[in-house]
Amino acid sequence: MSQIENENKTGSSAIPKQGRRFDPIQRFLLSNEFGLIVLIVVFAIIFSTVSPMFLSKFSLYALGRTSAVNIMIGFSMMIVIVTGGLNLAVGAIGVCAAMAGGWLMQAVGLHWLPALMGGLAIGGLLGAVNGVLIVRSGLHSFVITLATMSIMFGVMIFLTQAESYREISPAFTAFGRMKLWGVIPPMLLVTIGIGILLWVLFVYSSLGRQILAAGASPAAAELSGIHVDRMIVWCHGLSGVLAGVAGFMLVSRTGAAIPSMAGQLGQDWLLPAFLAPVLGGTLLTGGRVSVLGTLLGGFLVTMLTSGLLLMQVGAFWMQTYLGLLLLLAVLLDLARRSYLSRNKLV
Amino acid sequence: MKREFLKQDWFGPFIVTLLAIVIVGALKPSFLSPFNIQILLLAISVNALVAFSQMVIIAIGQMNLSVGAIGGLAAISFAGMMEIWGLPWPLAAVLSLGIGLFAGLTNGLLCAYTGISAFVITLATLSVFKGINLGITEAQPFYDVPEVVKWLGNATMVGPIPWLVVPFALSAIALWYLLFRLPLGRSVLAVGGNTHAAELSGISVPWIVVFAHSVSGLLAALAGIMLVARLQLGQPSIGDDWLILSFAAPIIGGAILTGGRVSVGGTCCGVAIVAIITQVLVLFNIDPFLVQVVLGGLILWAVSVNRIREVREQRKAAAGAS
Amino acid sequence: MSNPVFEATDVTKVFPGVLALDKVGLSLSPGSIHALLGENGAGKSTLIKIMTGVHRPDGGLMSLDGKPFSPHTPRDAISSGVGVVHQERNLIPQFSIAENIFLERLSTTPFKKIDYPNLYAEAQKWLDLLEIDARPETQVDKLNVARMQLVEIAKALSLDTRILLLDEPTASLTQHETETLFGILNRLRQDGASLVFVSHKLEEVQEICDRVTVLRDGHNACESRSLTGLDRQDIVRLMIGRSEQIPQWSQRDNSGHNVALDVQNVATQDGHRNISFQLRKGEVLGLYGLVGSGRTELAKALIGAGKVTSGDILINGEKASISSVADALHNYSIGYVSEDRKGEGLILIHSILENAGITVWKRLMNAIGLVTDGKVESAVDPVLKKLEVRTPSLRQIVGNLSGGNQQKVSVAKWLAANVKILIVDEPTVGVDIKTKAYVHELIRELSDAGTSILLITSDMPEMVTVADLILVMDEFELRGEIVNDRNYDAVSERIMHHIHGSTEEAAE
Amino acid sequence: DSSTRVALVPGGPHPYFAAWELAGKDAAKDFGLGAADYKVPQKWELSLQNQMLESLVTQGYNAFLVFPGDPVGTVAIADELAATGAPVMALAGCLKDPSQAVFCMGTDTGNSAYLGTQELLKVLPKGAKIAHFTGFLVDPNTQLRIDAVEKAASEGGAEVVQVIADIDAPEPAEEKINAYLAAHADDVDGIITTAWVPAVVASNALRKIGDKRIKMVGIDHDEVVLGAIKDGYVHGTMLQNPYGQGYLGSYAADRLRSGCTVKDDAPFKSIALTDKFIDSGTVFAGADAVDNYVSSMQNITKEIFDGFEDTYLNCG
Ligand SMILES: Nc1ncnc2c1ncn2[C@@H]1O[C@H](COP(=O)(O)OP(=O)(O)OP(=O)(O)O)[C@@H](O)[C@H]1O
Ligand SMILES: Nc1ncnc2c1ncn2[C@@H]1O[C@H](COP(=O)(O)OP(=O)(O)OP(=O)(O)O)[C@@H](O)[C@H]1O
Ligand SMILES: O[C@@H]1[C@@H](O)[C@@H](O)CO[C@H]1O
Ligand SMILES: [Mg+2]
Ligand SMILES: [Mg+2]
Repeated sequence: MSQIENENKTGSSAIPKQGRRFDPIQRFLLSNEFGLIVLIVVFAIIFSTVSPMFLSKFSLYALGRTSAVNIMIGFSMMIVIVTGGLNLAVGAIGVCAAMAGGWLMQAVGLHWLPALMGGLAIGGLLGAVNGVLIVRSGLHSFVITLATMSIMFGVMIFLTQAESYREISPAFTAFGRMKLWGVIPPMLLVTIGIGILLWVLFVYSSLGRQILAAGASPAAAELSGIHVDRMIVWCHGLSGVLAGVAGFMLVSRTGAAIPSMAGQLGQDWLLPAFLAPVLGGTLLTGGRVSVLGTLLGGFLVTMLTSGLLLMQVGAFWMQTYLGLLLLLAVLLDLARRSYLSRNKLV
Repeated sequence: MKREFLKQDWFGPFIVTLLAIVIVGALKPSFLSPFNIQILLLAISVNALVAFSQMVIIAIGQMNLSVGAIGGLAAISFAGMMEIWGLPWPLAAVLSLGIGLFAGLTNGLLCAYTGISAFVITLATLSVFKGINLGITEAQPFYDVPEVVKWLGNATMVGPIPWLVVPFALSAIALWYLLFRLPLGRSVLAVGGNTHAAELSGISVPWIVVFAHSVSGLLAALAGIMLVARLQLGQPSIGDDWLILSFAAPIIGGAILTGGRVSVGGTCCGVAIVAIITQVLVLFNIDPFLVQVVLGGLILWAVSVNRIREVREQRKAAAGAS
Repeated sequence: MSNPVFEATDVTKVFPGVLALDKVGLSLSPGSIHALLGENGAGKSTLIKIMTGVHRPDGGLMSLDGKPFSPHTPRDAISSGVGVVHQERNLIPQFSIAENIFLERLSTTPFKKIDYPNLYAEAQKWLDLLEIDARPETQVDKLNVARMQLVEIAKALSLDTRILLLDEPTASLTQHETETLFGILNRLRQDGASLVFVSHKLEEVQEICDRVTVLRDGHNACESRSLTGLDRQDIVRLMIGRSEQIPQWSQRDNSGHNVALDVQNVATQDGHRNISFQLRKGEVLGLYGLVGSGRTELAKALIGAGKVTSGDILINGEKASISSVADALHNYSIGYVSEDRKGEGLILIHSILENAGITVWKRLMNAIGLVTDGKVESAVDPVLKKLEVRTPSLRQIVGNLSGGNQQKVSVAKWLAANVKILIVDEPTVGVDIKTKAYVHELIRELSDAGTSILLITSDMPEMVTVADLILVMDEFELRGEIVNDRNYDAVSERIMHHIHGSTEEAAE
Repeated sequence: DSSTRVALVPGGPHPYFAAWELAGKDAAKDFGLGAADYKVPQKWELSLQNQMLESLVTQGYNAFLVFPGDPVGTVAIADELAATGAPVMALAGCLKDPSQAVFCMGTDTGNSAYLGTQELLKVLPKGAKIAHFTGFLVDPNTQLRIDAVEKAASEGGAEVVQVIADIDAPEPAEEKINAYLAAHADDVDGIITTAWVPAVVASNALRKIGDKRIKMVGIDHDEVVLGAIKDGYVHGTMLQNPYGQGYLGSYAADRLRSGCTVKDDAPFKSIALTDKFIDSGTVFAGADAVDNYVSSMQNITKEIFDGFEDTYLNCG
């Protein structure tokens, strides 16, 4: 559809002259995030009707754990998409951070906490290196992170000779298998906690606002006194740290730091990485972000996959159904939005 | 006139390609042996179509994540129709191209008339197309590829130039002519350059989006079919690795991800650079554990050589102005 | 009077939270230039967008030649013979001037090869007619604002439509280019075309228009009246409901004040040479020049967005080396209001609050770097109120505001920044007369309070109203300095003398 | 018995595992199982396999035959599966000890590569130069294979002149193998491939060159490889026994569910990854054996099956 008509949708609302007034709650009900919540509820009802096991404790626990990681990967990408760039190296950095942590625990013998910190620092450092290369070279983040994905992953494989680190502190691995009240994986709480921090960053902090401005319009931001380059480096650094967090979640879950945990070159992470923020309403062109949206988007996709697995739809055809379901989901949301805008509700 | 030449988008990547050929050729003379040139051209021919398929979508400022899935589907359809239905290969090829076109058309219609970002749409259709592929093949290849097709995939025309260069060269020329000489192609780039302005000027944006996606689907299918000829079997995993290359080559070739600017020549050079790098890794017997590091390093080298040239051009222009 | 070519009755348009048009009527007769006036946000552009198929009306009827007219897309409008120059620029940045002018008509069929030599030749005709000093094959993103505007106009004119809508076509043009344009418009009128002309410059309206429709708050304050017999004050009253107050500003002598910004012999990468001037505390220093004379580039070089290649910049007597705008703002307290609100001034996808607050976040944040919307709001609200930004809420997306209201936000964010030195570049482009007066007042208040202001404007009356001292720039060099005694004719003549004097010298 | 529901889960879609489907069906029929279903993760991704295994638990499967997406990375999920009381076996590839898997049944990949290389050296002159094409480096089997080939070569007085890895996908394999042969065909006497796709691609490449001077030993039973062996372009292939794995695994799972336990002194083999290894059989098939490779694998399967309960299980 044309951008022209899209204009109508982006308008936020308040005090029309004819006297309709939207309070914050109503605004939320009209938002993208609410749309996702509706979709999640609708699909949850469908899945649990078709397969009651969907709501079993184990199934919910497993869903929570998988989505915790997918959402975290989504956050890691989101923070770079905000700048109008992208980070193909999320997976590579996540694995490097986790492997560094594994090495610190196993080979150096550190306690898990400093090892974790060390690993995250490596993640942040690698991310920042990407940022600096992008800013200095003036090349698009796509090419830079494409190259560094290969380099970082390659160095890691060379140094480790593709061997895993298994001597992970039991305290740390226990975390990945812990259940709170029988259903809640603590990892999900970590993800939500980090989500809240990110939300505060973008909504309440000067830094977050500057990042958004730099992402939406670098020229305008620069002329308004924002160090656009610095923001880009920051975001890539933070993206690296978050990728590291996702990596450590997998370490804690699998009880080992393994080079293949994100696939060849870390590419397995790319899909959840993009899907969660984009479904959540983060603009690929930068400058607009929804932390809650990313969280819900990541959850929705994980849920669709796990629902389909449970429904045992035709073995090899499953991907087809997943794709159709995804289309159905976005079309449903589109219908919701166009209904609202036809009736001038938005 | 000479200055104009230097300013072309493809010029930088072209220099990098030349440099790479000269350096590698000097260090390893076997690099320039006819057989190796043939291998290189084969790789370039197929990969260039993959890159073109994405380039057309980059031109309108969108992304097509489903290029590989479309290519894979066309590939197994091609091989499958010959093996199961016993269709003659030209008919199977045309039908498979039709499948690619249809897949692209579907992408285009969904993007144009729902307003949902192409990223999400093509991600979903990627899953649909790949699922159909796996559903049909159950991950088993089709083996009965007629000898003619196998021959086409490997035979050479003159000297070391393989037949597969023909569809590649024709597509390249057609695309160049379309994008830079025909009003339709200019409209494609206009939509990428500024969708809103294009619409206000009376260009039918939805139709252009549908058109670009259809072309993209067609090119991806062509690449898939060519791969069947080259690999001599219908592998269901054809296309799985295309995504990154499909973006990397046009971007190395000077395309801008936000749309409106692509270069056919540059994209070809981008493909050539990637192919040469791949060969270098083999020719110089790089430790397998270091291959990825060297690969990344070479990509950085290639893009920064180009970038340094650009910066120098800009400086010169600025100096000339004062 | 002949039958109307176009008629609109009871046209209504609702945006989320905004009733933009409320039963608006308009009728156009052949061979006339129709002024469409109103304050910022009155609904002028909305009406034009409805007439050209960009927006669909929520109510009302339109007719063309007596037949119902309801364009669904811009394409429909063009093919029905309605051409338009929109208020916002709409060019394909990567394309040449010629391609932009003939964008959708590059060839008769999509598969017929484009004849570039012919295309360039055709485009050259329009460039000549509008006196655009550029080659048809030049890529438009290399042009400055004024030239882009002229290309837009060329594009609309070249459609050769019977109805031509011009939404603030002269906003970023200087007098000279405006006169050229008026010559062409007059000819079109004689040929029987119907033109709609939107402008906030009432002198222009009085010079060229014969009929007028005024919108106020989305409804007709008057509909298709003849302009004869209406004087400036009548029009102003129709627009804002009261008459215009023209402030008489006393002359100030700042020569005793400290020098806040001392530019000594500066040269820049863009080609400025020997630029020297002093800006004193509390002074408004005007910088006048024709389009393309290099004022914007100088301003950008001063605030660290361009490169100074030699010479010194002293701030409060101390040598400054400014490396970025952030540096200028935070370390030297210098701000810059950009002339290009869409590209550099505003973040269109962000809200008013976000845009206006961008310069104050750092100042307002607490120890751990947090800033609340409340705090930002209380910092920017007074300025936004003063400028009467017309919006349903501060959370409105700036891109949804009317052009003039966008401009207000772009100025407001710097007025809120509390800087000691402020460079304002074309601050009132597209701003209505009432708000223009407020902007001038604010500039005056700021300078009275000790802020030093460098005012770049191509609007001669504005220059004469506001500046204390005027520098004249031409071809990247300063040609002279004029003390503004607020005598419009005398001052403008001296300015023009400096400029033309210099070109004559160069010609010798 | 009919309460046993076995899930056979490969690492992702791959032709190697296709035989598991049939094997599961046959086993379900032969032993009266409730189900022995072949469940394929849609992509070759560790996390997807994990998600699928979790889902299978929810769906009520109670015995798992899993090709570990990663020998270490799959240990945790295998432990979790075992914790539900289900017997878990690693199939076709092993988990790295320690793990809760009752045993691993599959090909000793290192040994297979070693034997394959020896077969190759038999038809090469002394001091031959060989190239090794193998799979993804992130797969630790790859390292084992590289080492085994190296070991066999040096014992046999040959030299491994090049290792090309990360090519278990058609396009990169095609590009790299052909590029290698284009430049170095004259410098090499033999090729050993230790992953499915490289074997296929290298077979085709040798057919293309056509001089039969370069000898090659491949892996697995892809038609292309078998055809090339018949036509003399390839010396032979190292067969594995996926059908047998699926069949025997389903059987063992059922026995374990009906009260049998693994003998403490079961004669497991030790390989690099685990000490509880059952070799599902590796045979070299040359031109003389390709036609009846199915029956030779069936023989091995039958042989293992006949002695299985006595050898490995305590069924009280
Ligand atoms: N796409 C939109 N979404 C929401 N509100 C809009 C949109 N476009 C215009 N408006 C609102 O409609 C009203 C009329 O705007 P319009 O652009 O027609 O004003 P205008 O008369 O052209 O003003 P100006 O002189 O500043 O250009 C304004 O209040 C504006 O904020
Ligand atoms: N003949 C020309 N062709 C192309 N570009 C030109 C030409 N003359 C000047 N320019 C460009 O125009 C710019 C001059 O700046 P600009 O026009 O913004 O100056 P200004 O004095 O601020 O004018 P304005 O009145 O438009 O604000 C420079 O970037 C210069 O490269
Ligand atoms: O040959 C290997 C098998 O051993 C198994 O690992 C699956 O992949 C194939 O390539
Ligand atoms: Mg307007
Ligand atoms: Mg200017």
